[in-house]
Amino acid sequence: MIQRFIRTLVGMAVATAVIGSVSAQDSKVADELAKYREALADGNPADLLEVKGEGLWAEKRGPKNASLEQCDLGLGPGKLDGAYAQLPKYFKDTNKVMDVESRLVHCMVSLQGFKQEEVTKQWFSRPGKESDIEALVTFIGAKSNGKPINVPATHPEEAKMAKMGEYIFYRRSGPQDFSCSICHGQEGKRIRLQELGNLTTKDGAGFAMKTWPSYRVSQGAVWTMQRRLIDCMRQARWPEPNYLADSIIALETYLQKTATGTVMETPGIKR
Amino acid sequence: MKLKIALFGLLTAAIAIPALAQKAPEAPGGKYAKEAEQMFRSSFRTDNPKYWMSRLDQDDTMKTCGTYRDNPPRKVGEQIEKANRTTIRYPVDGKLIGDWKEGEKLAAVGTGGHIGFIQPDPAGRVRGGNCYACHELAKKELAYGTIGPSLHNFSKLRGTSDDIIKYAYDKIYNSNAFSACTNMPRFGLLNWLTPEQITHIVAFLVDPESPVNKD
Amino acid sequence: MANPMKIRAANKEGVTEVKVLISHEMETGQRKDSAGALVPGWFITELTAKHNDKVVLSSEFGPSVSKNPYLAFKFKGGAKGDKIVVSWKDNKGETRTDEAAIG
Amino acid sequence: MNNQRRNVLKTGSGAALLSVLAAAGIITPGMALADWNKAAFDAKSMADTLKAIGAGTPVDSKDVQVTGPDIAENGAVVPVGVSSTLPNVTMVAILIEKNPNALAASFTLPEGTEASVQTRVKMGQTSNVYALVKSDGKFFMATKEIKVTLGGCGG
Repeated sequence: MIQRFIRTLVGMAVATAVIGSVSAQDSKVADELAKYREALADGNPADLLEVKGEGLWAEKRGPKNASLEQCDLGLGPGKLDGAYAQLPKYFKDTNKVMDVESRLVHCMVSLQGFKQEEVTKQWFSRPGKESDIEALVTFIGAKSNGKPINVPATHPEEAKMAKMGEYIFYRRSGPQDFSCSICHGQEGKRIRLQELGNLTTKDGAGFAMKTWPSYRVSQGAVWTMQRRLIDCMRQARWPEPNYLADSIIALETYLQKTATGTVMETPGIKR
Repeated sequence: MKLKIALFGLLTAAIAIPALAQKAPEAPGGKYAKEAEQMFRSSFRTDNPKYWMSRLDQDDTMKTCGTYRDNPPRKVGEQIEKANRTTIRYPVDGKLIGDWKEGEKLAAVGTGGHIGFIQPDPAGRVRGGNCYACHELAKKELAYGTIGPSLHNFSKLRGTSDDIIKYAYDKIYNSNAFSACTNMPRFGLLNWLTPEQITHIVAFLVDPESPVNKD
Repeated sequence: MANPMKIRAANKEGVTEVKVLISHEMETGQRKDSAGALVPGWFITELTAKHNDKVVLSSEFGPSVSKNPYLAFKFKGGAKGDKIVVSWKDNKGETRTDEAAIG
Repeated sequence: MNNQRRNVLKTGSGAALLSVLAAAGIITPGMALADWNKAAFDAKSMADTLKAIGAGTPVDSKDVQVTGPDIAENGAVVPVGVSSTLPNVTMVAILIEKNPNALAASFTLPEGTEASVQTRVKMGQTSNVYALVKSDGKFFMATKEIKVTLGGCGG
């Protein structure tokens, strides 16, 4: 916990340095912003959800009255430490490249006997309506805290997904000419006061990917990577891709591959 | 003033030159680009309204920019700019400078135009220019982005000539008429802002009374 | 049922610092839902912290305390292993009590 | 909270009404907000809030501090606190001038509890934030402006 906090601080110091202040006013803003983020880091509400997810993981649920403890997230049944950091990856049993969420849902369906549409209905929380998936992914993510992201995408299917993710990253459309790349394809920029990593580099993609799942204070909820990316597309004023859509998994594969080697610091907390 | 525009053009060209030196990288997606497009298109609900799905359509500029990772060779860039220059439309009364106070509001608004089921904008919500997301404008707004250049003191530095006013209008209406594959949206061409709204933002930039040009 | 709180309590040179994270919606009663209807207020009104059996803090919250409230305070005394008990009550009458040992 | 109860709480006040409500089963005794200072939390302006707390006109004091950053990256979560070096502090409170209801939270501090409390509040917009402190039975106050900034994609 304390280590995580210190790492966050160091990360912020780096981020602040990157902004490069041009005036006294700007540097004061950067200082106060760093203080703000520091204050939030000590007391991340995502920790509450992590505890809940841990309970849900072990609880016998669903028509088959089974826990998720035998779920194979890529390292073998029940092996959670570092599992999040090596996803998405190709799974032989489904013959698909799957991310943490599609794999988790697969386990809830195959091990616990839930129906997919039932279990994904509340894939993200709304005020007063909690999401099991959110809690479980927060828990699974935290089990990779301190582990390096490791998605080399060497399997041909993984390599293909990463390439398709790259295509989507640069694809422009919509009433604002947006693509992922216009905001996340260059160094040292920010939108309003939020730093934008260059997601085409290891450092940039790493800085972005290592803190997810993350508590979003503006939303009062933990966001998973699916939620993050689907919302990017909403912000681009596109329609929303379906939850667990291949195009989202492709983007994740592209980003995790680029970020490979970066040490996870999750759950994060962000604006 | 014309000189300044010319200088600006030269500068843009100078920035673009290093791109010429290197070999153009592979188009994103490589041999899977076509398959990726199909996969992307099939990621959406089939019962989405047509006008939602039309937002995934790409015109030539979008397609070409994506292919070149927003960094097209100069020749391709020139073609894009030429094609986009012909699209600019002006208000019926021909007046390119509106009310800076209206422009100030539009510059700050980042909402509007969101569709979908998760967090759509309520009907009738104003679509702003969201200028502050990328540009520094009035000094009093601390939360400005740096994706685009600072526009603080826009007309203090550039003057208030007709050329400057027209340049500001044209650039907002269709940014790609000046620099192909820029990050800046083509606000007028894509009907995000009306010509009248653009004149308000022009006023926010150019009017000596606007906070952009104070302190 | 409400989710558990996260309570951290650490003693340093005779002063115990307590940090509490609470899972609660803290709905203001002034927000409208997507259909335009006012969402009823739902927020914690009172919170009490005890060291062993002695009250060390009693608080009253309004709806402008943030969702998933955070609270930190310090009191003199308290030793490693002593019990800190935190209870809250919201405007719907729901309550929750959790405890932690001073570390 | 159902609308019925919401409405009665809005319009009604006083112990008599509460006991009627309790008798009618609308509220149970355990949830009657006996201690919660409804008048103070319902007050809109700074002056009305201070009056409802019984603080009158607090004296500005440099021994009282609003703690926390000057800038909030998002208004939904703004870390703020109160700290004071005044003696015998028995109560502290956080007030936000431009919120619909100024009072955010108040804390009663028994002997032995330090005059240093941190929490997180919502702020609708940039506003003066006040720290109110009761020391030796008298009220003191400090203020600072906290700027609430908008985020990138704008919602």
